[in-house]
Amino acid sequence: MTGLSTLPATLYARMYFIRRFEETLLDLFAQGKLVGTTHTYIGQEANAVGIVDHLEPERDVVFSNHRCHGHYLAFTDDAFGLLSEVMGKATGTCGGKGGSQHLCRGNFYSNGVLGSIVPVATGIALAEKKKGTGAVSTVFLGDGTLGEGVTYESLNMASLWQLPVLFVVENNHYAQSTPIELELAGSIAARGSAFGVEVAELDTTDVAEVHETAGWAVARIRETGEPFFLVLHTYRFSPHSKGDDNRDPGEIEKRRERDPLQIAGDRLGPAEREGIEQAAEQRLAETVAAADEAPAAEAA
Amino acid sequence: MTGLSTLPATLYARMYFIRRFEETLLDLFAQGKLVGTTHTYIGQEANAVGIVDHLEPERDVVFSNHRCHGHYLAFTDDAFGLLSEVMGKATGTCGGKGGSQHLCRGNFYSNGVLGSIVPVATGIALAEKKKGTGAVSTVFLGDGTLGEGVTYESLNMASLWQLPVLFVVENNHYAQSTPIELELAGSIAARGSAFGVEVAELDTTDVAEVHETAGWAVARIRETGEPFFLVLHTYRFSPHSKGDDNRDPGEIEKRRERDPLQIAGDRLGPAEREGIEQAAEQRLAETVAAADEAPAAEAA
Amino acid sequence: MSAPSHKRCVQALNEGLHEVFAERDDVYLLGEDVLDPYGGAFKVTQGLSDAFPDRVLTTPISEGGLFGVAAGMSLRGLRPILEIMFGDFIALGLDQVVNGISKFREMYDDQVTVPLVVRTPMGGRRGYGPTHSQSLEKLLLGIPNICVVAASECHDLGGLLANAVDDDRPVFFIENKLMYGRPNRRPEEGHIGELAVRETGTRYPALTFSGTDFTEASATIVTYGGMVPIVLDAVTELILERELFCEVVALSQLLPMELEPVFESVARTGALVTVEEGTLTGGFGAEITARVQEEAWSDLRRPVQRVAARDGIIPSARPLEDAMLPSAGDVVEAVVALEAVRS
Amino acid sequence: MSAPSHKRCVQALNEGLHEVFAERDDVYLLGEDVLDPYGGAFKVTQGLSDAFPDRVLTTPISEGGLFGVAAGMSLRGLRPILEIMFGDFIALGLDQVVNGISKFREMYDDQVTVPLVVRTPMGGRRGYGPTHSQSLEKLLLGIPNICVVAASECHDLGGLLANAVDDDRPVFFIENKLMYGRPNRRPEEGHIGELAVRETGTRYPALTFSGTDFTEASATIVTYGGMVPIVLDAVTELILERELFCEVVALSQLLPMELEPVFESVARTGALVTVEEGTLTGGFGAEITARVQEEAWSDLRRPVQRVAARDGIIPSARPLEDAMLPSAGDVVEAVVALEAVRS
Ligand SMILES: Cc1ncc(C[n+]2csc(CCOP(=O)(O)OP(=O)(O)O)c2C)c(N)n1
Ligand SMILES: Cc1ncc(C[n+]2csc(CCOP(=O)(O)OP(=O)(O)O)c2C)c(N)n1
Ligand SMILES: [Mg+2]
Ligand SMILES: [Mg+2]
Repeated sequence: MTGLSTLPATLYARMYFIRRFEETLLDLFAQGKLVGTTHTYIGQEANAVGIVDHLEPERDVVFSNHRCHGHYLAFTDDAFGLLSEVMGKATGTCGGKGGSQHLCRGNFYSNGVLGSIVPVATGIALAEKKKGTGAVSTVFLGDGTLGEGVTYESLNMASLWQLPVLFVVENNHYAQSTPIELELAGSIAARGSAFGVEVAELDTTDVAEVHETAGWAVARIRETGEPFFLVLHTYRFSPHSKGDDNRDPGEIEKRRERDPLQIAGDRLGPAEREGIEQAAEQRLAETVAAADEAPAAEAA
Repeated sequence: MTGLSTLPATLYARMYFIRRFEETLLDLFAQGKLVGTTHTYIGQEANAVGIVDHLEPERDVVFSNHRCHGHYLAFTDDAFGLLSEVMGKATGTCGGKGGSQHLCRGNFYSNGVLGSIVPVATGIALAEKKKGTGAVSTVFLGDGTLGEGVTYESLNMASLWQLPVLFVVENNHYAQSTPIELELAGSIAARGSAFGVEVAELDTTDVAEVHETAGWAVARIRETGEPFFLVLHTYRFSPHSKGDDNRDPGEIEKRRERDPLQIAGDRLGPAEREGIEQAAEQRLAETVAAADEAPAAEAA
Repeated sequence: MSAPSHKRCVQALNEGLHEVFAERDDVYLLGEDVLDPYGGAFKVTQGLSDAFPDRVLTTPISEGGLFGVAAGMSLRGLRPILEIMFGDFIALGLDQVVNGISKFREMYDDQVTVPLVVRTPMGGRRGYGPTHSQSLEKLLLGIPNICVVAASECHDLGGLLANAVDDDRPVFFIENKLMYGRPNRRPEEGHIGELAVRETGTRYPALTFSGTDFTEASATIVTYGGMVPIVLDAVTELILERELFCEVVALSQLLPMELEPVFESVARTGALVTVEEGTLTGGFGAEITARVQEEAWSDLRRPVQRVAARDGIIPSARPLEDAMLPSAGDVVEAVVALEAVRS
Repeated sequence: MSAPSHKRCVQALNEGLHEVFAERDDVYLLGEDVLDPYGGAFKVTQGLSDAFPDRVLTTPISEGGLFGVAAGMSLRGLRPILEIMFGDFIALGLDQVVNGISKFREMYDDQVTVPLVVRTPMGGRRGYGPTHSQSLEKLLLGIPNICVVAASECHDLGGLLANAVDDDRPVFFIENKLMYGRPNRRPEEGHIGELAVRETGTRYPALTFSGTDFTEASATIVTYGGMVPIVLDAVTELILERELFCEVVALSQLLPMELEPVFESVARTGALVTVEEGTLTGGFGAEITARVQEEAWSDLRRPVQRVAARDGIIPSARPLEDAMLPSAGDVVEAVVALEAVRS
């Protein structure tokens, strides 16, 4: 994935790989090769990729949620660790203990209880500030997770103590089966500013736009040391988990017209695009083969 | 307390009684006649009295917090029940089981864990709405309690489900020993409106002003069935609990110039005022005597 | 072991909900994603919001607040049922349970009651990983003034749920994820399969299973919920492969503890094994053991043995999860070990 | 029973904090109202923020969030101490404990550690009422992979707190409201008052008290924290008025349970009483009983007896509160009852 000459190409390559990784996971589930649960990132790739490009994996920290694969791949590029984790292999990121929702590698963490990660990410920012590392602590939350009160406790503390937290709200308009109108009152952006946190809001699936705004937000955090609330209106094309989807198919179709891959891909020349896609397919095939062969996690 | 001809007189009488009741409690503590803890309402009387005058004790519901005596007296006028509860008497509101922070009588409830009462008051509003009683559910919270996330979960639900909740924030600028600057970021009023809840904000110790705005808020709730967020900036003259006060005495003195009793009392003629005060003193003395004589709570 | 004609447990619970909604109009249900057509993450509420649109509320993701909302509704005379999507998330509501729901009646000097039901699925064996597989009902057993019910696939699931709604106390109604898809096997003519079954006439009955028609047996096994079929498998294996007979007491009321059927069985067997899916320390088995050794000291010929999950996380990978959770094999082993030390 | 020269427990804890802050610069303290001059609701942090202004944070009233913040700090290499003003409020943070703090190390396959200390006062007898008087450490005993420490006035309080900070595990450090004001009586030449005392050399030691220099005694009493002086009073009364001698084991590490001193004492006495201030069901005594009856079955001549609070709320009025909580008289009664049934 390195070696690509331009930013659009790099971003497209990352997004494309995430998309295909997630589709592959859903296939493997359908084939009965995976058990447990998974929440794919299909349709939201521009967010992870656009934001994470501004983070330094050796210094910055990411805390993600149940829908963490896209964030994980963007931040660590560790497809084999993730796939073998989800497959319950000993070579998984967490030796098969965590599974799809509970990942940890380097400065990346995720957990599956909604909301609970937000104060942890805030505490991480406090620690990094006290240690003087200059790190930014990024936490990803969905629209539904704005229902959890601990989110506001965290906004208050981050604002009060001027902590370098990037709160990213990915509003994909649904929490599991529930449309946002039935779970959220008022305004998302206003919820950030009510706590004195700087807010930016974007309604786009264009990774270039996300990249620009996120770059500005991260730069601002590094400069001021203060938190930032980045609201991204987005959409997922895949079901919530594996097969549970009661949304109007027409609505999904309409959203697919703004597929972030399409938008980013159209910016590239056909040869470059094809090269990227072929490289991704090959890497993915190798990753699946390697994970398939890896030893299953075994009790000590 | 009934039989007073004018609203200013009635409001003053209620406020004066609360003030003297609370001062008496502090005295009794100092004399060692009470154990446990207590949080007095001295300085904030205009809030309870101005608001509760618009509520109907037979229909509406109040859920209060640790600093609940003023709300209780304004809503129930049951001084004997409260005093004997705090004194651990069998005749107390809750037979001595609850004590100062855990009261229940008719449609009045209180509990001592900060924040936890807010969703309960929201559920009460939901029940009353479903039952079609037209009741308003009022909940009192302090500035410090805005730190508890469940407050925002409640605002969201009340707004989403259009529930008749009156959220009253009494910002007395301190949470125990902590000044508001160290516990609260951003804007209190904005925290209500971020959840789509109508807000009014007052910085006054004049019961007439509180009464007017509260009247408007309660009328609006009755009319629309929707929640309201009433922010009252205020001050307590007494320590947080019994003797713990690290505030600058100069600050307290300065605030005492805007003593709500003074403002409301000055509106009355001297004879009327004196009559009210004497009646209150007599009632209080009788209440103390009766509570003193009441049997102690005893284990079954 | 079960006739194919039995309805599945999820259907029994669902029918129970429909019946109780039809009977009482003060019953409400709240929870995340409970509306039709979705009908809840585990489909227990299917059809309910279509049938009773005003009394089924889908909610924001606010478990802490929802416990409070349910408390408020019940203080004002309604009978809310709160569905918590995964039992692991009751931890988010424990302040409301410990400091509100369980206290209101007694601390307000019996001026109020708090009739509410919290329904939630517990248990692992589906590879859901550490935060979606726990059996946290053990945390509730230390809270006074609440009722904890955990029925098994051999109980009248719909009836028990209706009883919980009629109860004036706060009731935690613990379901089990694997149970949902299994047949709701009820005793027929006093038997389930080969085993004779006695059922107490209590609100939340205990079932006692015997392979010897309640004559002599080597040990009593007390368990509940999702462990019941696993224990019954173990009992069958013990009969067939070791010629050891055990009685099984499947409680459905875990709190307040009413252990008469256990005492009666131990009087016959002289030995007890407790079995639970939750982690060992501070669990169901500990409290039962403390009570039984005190009340039935002279009946016990051996110390009570506990079978439970290892004290740790429940891993996601299936081999790791299996090694962590108690199995039929573990139950067999415990009974055999008890026999081995029998004097 | 105590020399007036002993420092008070609150001072011992406070000095422990000052020492540990002076020794390690990765230690932080967070909590409500912890800044000077207030120094915390129970004054344990007095002087700390003046001495270490950058490492003491007063916080908003956000217990749930604070548990998470402490977790995040410790994941990143700091050693936070979180003060929760009243132990009753740990219920607000249990999701963070159950689903985060206690799981991170194991579920992340040992890639991280979560060294943090939660300090909080538990206990009643001050008339604070139902939501400010509980002993909720029992709820923690069912959570794997955490450590629960509850020292008594006879332990080296400052030293234990320093050990907790040095511990790589999450530690709940339970204090007791009445203990704060009492002298921190340490053994001198192997004695506290008339009683001989042995102390284990473990990180969180157990103390065993004996009135017969560890020769014969009628029973062992195992307890911890704020119940220790009450049990010692009971023991004195039993000696003086009944001529009954008991050994007392005062644990300080409640979880993971390490019961060697209990087994050793029971080997001498043949009988055990557990004593705790929390409510009976699902508590400390249940787990101890389950373990002791299993491990020390042949030593036990009588069933283990449990003394605890009645299963209910802790009322505010003092006579009601006294009737609810276990007293020295209850301990005496339990020991006497044990004697009465002794064969
Ligand atoms: C505390 C908690 N409650 C409920 C769930 C179950 N759950 C998992 S994902 C989800 C919906 C989340 O919606 P949102 O935050 O919008 O994220 P999205 O799935 O849309 O990315 C729910 C209810 C959970 N994991 N944690
Ligand atoms: C959950 C919880 N945390 C802490 C406390 C202890 N406490 C009681 S009152 C108080 C301060 C409350 O401040 P505020 O909400 O502003 O109300 P005020 O006392 O100023 O009326 C604190 C910290 C509590 N009762 N509940
Ligand atoms: Mg969403
Ligand atoms: Mg205040």
